[in-house]
Amino acid sequence: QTYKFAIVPKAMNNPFFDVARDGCLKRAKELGNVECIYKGPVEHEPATQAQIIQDFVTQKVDGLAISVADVAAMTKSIEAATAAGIPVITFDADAPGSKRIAYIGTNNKDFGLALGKQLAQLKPEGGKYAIVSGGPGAKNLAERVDGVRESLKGTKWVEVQGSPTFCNDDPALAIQQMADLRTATPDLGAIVPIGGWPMFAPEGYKAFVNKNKKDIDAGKFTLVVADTLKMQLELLRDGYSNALTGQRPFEMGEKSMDTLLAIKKGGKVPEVIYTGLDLVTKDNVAQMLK
Amino acid sequence: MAMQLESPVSFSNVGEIKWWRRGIFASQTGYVLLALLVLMVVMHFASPYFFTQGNMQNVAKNFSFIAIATLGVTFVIITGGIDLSVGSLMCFSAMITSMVMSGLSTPGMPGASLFVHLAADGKTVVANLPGLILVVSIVAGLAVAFLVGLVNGFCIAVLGLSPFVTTLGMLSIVRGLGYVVSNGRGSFPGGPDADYFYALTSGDVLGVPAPFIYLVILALTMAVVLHHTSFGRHVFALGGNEKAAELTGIPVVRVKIEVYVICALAAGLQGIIISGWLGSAPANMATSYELNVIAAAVIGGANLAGGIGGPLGAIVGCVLLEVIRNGLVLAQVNSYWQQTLVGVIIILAVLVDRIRSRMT
Amino acid sequence: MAMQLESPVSFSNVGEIKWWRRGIFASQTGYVLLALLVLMVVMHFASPYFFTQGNMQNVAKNFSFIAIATLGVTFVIITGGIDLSVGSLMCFSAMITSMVMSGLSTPGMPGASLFVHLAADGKTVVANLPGLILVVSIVAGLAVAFLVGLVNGFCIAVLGLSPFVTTLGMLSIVRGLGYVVSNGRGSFPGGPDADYFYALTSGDVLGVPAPFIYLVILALTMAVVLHHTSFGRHVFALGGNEKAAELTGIPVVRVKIEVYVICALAAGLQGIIISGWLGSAPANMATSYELNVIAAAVIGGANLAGGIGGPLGAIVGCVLLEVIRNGLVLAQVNSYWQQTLVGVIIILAVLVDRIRSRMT
Amino acid sequence: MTNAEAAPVLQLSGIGKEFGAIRALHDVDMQVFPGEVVGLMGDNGAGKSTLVKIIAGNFRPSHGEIRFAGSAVHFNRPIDARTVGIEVVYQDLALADNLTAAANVFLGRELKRKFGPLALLDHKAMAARALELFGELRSETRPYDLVKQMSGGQRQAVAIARTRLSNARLVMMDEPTAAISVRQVEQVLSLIHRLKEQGVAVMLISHRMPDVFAVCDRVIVMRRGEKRADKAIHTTSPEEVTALITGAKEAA
Amino acid sequence: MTNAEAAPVLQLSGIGKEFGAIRALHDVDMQVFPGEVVGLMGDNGAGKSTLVKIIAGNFRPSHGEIRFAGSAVHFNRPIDARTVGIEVVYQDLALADNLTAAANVFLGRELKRKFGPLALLDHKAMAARALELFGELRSETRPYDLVKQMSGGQRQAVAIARTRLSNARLVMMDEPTAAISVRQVEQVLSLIHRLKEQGVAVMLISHRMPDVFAVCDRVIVMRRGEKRADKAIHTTSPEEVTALITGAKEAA
Ligand SMILES: Nc1ncnc2c1ncn2[C@@H]1O[C@H](COP(=O)(O)OP(=O)(O)OP(=O)(O)O)[C@@H](O)[C@H]1O
Ligand SMILES: Nc1ncnc2c1ncn2[C@@H]1O[C@H](COP(=O)(O)OP(=O)(O)OP(=O)(O)O)[C@@H](O)[C@H]1O
Ligand SMILES: [Mg+2]
Ligand SMILES: [Mg+2]
Repeated sequence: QTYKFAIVPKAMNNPFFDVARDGCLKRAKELGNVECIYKGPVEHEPATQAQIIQDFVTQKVDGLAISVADVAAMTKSIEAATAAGIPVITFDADAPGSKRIAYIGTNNKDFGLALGKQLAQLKPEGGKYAIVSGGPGAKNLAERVDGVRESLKGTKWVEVQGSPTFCNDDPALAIQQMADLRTATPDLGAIVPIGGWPMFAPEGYKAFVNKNKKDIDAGKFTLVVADTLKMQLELLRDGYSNALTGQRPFEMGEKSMDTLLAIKKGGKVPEVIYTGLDLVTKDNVAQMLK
Repeated sequence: MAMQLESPVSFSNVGEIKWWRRGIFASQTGYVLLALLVLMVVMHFASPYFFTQGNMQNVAKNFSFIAIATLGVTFVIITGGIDLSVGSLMCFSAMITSMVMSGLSTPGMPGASLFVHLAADGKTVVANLPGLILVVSIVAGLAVAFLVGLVNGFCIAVLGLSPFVTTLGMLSIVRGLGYVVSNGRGSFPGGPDADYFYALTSGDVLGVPAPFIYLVILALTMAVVLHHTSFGRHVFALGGNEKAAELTGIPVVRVKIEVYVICALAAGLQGIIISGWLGSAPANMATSYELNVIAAAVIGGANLAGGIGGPLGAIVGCVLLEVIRNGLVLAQVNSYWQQTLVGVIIILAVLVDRIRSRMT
Repeated sequence: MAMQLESPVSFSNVGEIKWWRRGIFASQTGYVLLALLVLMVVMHFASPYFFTQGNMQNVAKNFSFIAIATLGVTFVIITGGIDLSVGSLMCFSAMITSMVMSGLSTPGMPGASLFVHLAADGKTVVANLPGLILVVSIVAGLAVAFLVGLVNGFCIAVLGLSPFVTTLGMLSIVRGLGYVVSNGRGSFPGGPDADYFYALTSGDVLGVPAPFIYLVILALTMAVVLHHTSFGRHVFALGGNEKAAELTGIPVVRVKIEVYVICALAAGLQGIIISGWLGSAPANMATSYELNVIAAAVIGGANLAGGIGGPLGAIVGCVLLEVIRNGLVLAQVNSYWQQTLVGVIIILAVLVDRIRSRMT
Repeated sequence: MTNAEAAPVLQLSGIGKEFGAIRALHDVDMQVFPGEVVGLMGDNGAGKSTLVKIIAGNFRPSHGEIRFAGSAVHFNRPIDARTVGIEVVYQDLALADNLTAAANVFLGRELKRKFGPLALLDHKAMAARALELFGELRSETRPYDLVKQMSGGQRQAVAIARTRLSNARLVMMDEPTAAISVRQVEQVLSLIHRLKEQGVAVMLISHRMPDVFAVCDRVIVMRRGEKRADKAIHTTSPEEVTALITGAKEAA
Repeated sequence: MTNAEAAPVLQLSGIGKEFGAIRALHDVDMQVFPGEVVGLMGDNGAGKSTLVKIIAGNFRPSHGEIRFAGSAVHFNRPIDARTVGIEVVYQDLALADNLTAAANVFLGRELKRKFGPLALLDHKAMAARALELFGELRSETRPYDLVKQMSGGQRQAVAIARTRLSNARLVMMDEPTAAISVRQVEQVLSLIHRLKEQGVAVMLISHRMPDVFAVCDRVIVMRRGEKRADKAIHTTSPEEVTALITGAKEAA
């Protein structure tokens, strides 16, 4: 018997989910009897996602893995899908109170804490820092912001006014905002983008870093960035950032297929599967790039 | 009178217009409707699930979700204006409604004591008068929509600003306010009346989704207003020739303000209904819906230059967009190609109308 | 001639128009420029860093990033049209350019042998003729833009579809194609010519960012074309009265196709420049930039009803939007309030012009 | 009929209007009495339409005062002028092209039928009345046709028909006969006669000398924004008026 | 001058045009010879403008054939008609309101100066020539003013001035004198005379009987889309034409 599993990202225009999709496709091929359908809203917008879930229910797919765009909205959709006999798991972003069977992904609070900890370890002497976030509506990003703030609370780091800025997942805007933040506070000690956006535009990012190279080399300006896509690792290797903390989207894609298949086969699955975090600095970047 | 009636005023060179060349059969709306029917047949062959009852219910519900706002925007488009703030406003009104609903249902919040009390167990919240909170919160949501519409209308009609710039500014303002009031988090309907709220927004009557019923009622009302009241006539006149409307003594300023208010109220109501269905009013809800809403109106035959449009066209446009979206998912078209196909089908649908006007 | 010249044709009741009531001083562009200057002074007091050299360079670069596309869209707006596909097209052209660049630089890819060979070490890729790959890939990027513009123009001018629907469809089509060709991943410029590419797009000449220089050249060219060639005159005539333009023998179809092609080429070029600066052409690049671009043109004084607009206005509009964005970050305004303020300032800026026309 | 004993219905004093550097009107004084037909003539660009638009509340005058029925008035919008009883046929006709002829005639004054609390348009009554009005003008204009598709003269008939709806005290017609055919011209002139008999003041702007001399009691000639002559019709001649219009004769 | 010996420059046979249920033209035959001035008269909505628009390539006829200078022609767009030498003054003037008077006169036929490979507009020359043309018409119209701000007669002068730019073989004027003042009317009539002397065929549509009788060699009367009469001017009278227009006399 073959199974059709749908994997629904929050937004298709985010490269993060491309990696998850690749993981899912690869695993589906390996398993042989599984088809992976990748489809979600183009932009991050909850109502559209809910409608897509509805269509998958109509189509009677065999299982759904959802990156939840809005908890309350998805809770209802998940309920509807479950009622139609379709098992649902979540990945990347969870809907804790819902009828989803399992969650595969990162603990976003921990993610934020890890970012903060990296910064505190790199520069215990502290200073002013700013956060760049993606969109004000995203719950997982809000958790990361909270995590960063929490882990830096006891340290000498203080957040500047006007932080976080929101780049709407637009790489160009993220870099422009970083430049503006630096201009607004010339003694800014660190910027923590809690997503990989600025580095998705490597040349623009390099141009920004090069302008501040002196301060970075002198240890006066630190960049700790979230996510560990390949281009980001290369930038870290070349000295364009101090540290990266990454999730494992590829693994999320793979595990989604495994978990759904296990559920279909009647197996028992753990409710929460954390895919873990990669903490990358100069020391281990070469190894990660392999 | 001096002159003798040599030849009576008559219309000997004017025939009867054939019924198939009149009204809807001679309009873009009619031909897009035709394209829609063709598309539905195609979708039926592309996916066996398309014409199932469940899917038809979904389609009916989904298009009703943008159709009410489209009715509102159609008013604005007929006057020759545009309203880009509908998407943001849908979110903001929904947010205010759920915030008020939760707020009034939380003992201890200001004013809440008027509406709720704690049950004997000291935990369950009980409404003093069931349904009152619901009414108050919906009124609150519509009230902010009303205000936004008033500001839009004031800037455009009284200050004479361009509708595009004004409503684009408002798009930004309202979305920003949504973040401010909810602190970026969005909000959830809650409290003892939430169940009524869900029943009213995502329930159905004999299998017909509630939003669809509202839509039908509003569309019929709109048809009457547009074609059988002087307000409607003035709306058309404004779109046809604003100068002339002013000269013939139509209260141009008032009519303009009214259409923007109507549009805002429709968007607000739409947002409230969506949030009931979603069970939440997230801060990024309805992002960039304004383009869909305007596109639906225009595809259905409303003319951005003003003077043409109507409720049937608005609905046909919305159904078309929804059938394309739903159909492509059901047909399991590769998601990356889907977006391309959406564009192609939109263009083809309006092309049908052009072919008609070429032929005559 | 039979009649005697009783009184010569003269204009005794017409005085000289004062210089401050003529040209730019009597236009929306002029007054928005004034608002811009006021805003800049306000920003100066809000943040001491606003008027630093570094920040001014940033502002100059950032606004040049949308200004070239705005120049293109201004052409379309002057004819009374609209082009919503610019954002998607920016992305798609950039993507094609980088894909071609990387493709031709990868030994083994079809055609690559014509352009590159491997150095003695068997690893380093060396261009046969430095710069050739760059030229070919930029031409490829502009060629797709050209095609898209042609299709837009064809649908609008020849088939007579509404510009809004056509370009909205095209927005979707082109964005979808971007996902298809890159499999959702976007693409990166690469190969031996990438450095030239970066130099041309994110370099500067004596501290002036390269995109700014291109912008100035293009804006001056546009000014000449609009006001001193018959093509420009026809563009204005089309926007003023399309019927009359047709009747007086202006090749309306050709002019319309041309403006959509110009607009598409400008958007394509803009996208290529942005991708050079970013070092990447992500699949979500320039999402919803179309609204910013059109807003910039309209804020600068172009009229969506057609017949009015120009390069100076386009640039002023872009600068205004960028100064608002940059200034609010510098002033460390709470991010939730920022979006609200952006909207408010946009509306206030165009309001200045209305106050002028009220006063006279 | 040009009676000094009655109070003038309209009285302008020192009216001036500048458009930027163009002085469209300068220091115009005039009076119009009830039941009087005044012809306003002048070269193209003399300022006739501008004067009409000022009286109709379309522009505000830069200088001067307007008195209507004895009291000073300040019209901010055309509706203000309409309310006190001024009806205008504009030179550019002011029609909404996307509406039918009947709808245009009744624009802003729709006939309605009550359905309980609702007042809905009475399409039939409006069409019937419009057809009647077009018939009075001998114009073959169909009430249900869109104005967009009409010939120049049919459009003008629609604009003229409008003035017949209310009991105006002053009717101003800006070249009402420019586009219409011979037999309608006669109807318009006889319409003016009827208005006059009802005691309505009429201001007729026309370039057609015979029309003016056929119906007017008095003729006013404008030139480059100034009033050059104001004469009872029987004290002047077409030749003199022509000379005044072209500037061959400076003033009279 | 109405010479059967010369070949007609324009020959229509069986021209018909329907707009939906409206039969605007039905089976119209006519000929116009070089150097001949033909008056086209008829009630409002008789189909005169529609006929002009068909000849000018603006509409395609539903039936019938057009021959120009001997050969059958099918104009798809107005530019086609202009290319073979047909100039038209449209009833609605066809002006771009956002351009200046000079720009409107030269629309589609701009004067240019070469700067190496570039051909830039010669604003000065166009303004000078436009002023000259307006002067010829005795119209006080300023070349650099926007058409939007002009009076009705000034607009008409702009539209008429256009026809003077090329060496046309047929000039059709659809009510060219409707909005203009006495002295310009004389100029337009004398312009028609000059065109006639140069051997240009002229078709004049007008509701002004005296004008038609002053310049036309022949008059054609239309009624409800049909041609009712086609007579040399000296064989008819204003009274007869009026009767034909109003339908009092069925045909002649
Ligand atoms: N809105 C305006 N802006 C600037 N100038 C204007 C405006 N309206 C009219 N004018 C100018 O004012 C002058 C008088 O114009 P007006 O329309 O009153 O003339 P008129 O006497 O009605 O002429 P006609 O007989 O041709 O209709 C003209 O020179 C015209 O160009
Ligand atoms: N585009 C159109 N669509 C439908 N009907 C039209 C259209 N144009 C003209 N008509 C109709 O055709 C008929 C003839 O109109 P036309 O403009 O030719 O008349 P005309 O003889 O020029 O009249 P006038 O003297 O008033 O200018 C009229 O009944 C008019 O309503
Ligand atoms: Mg006038
Ligand atoms: Mg006509």
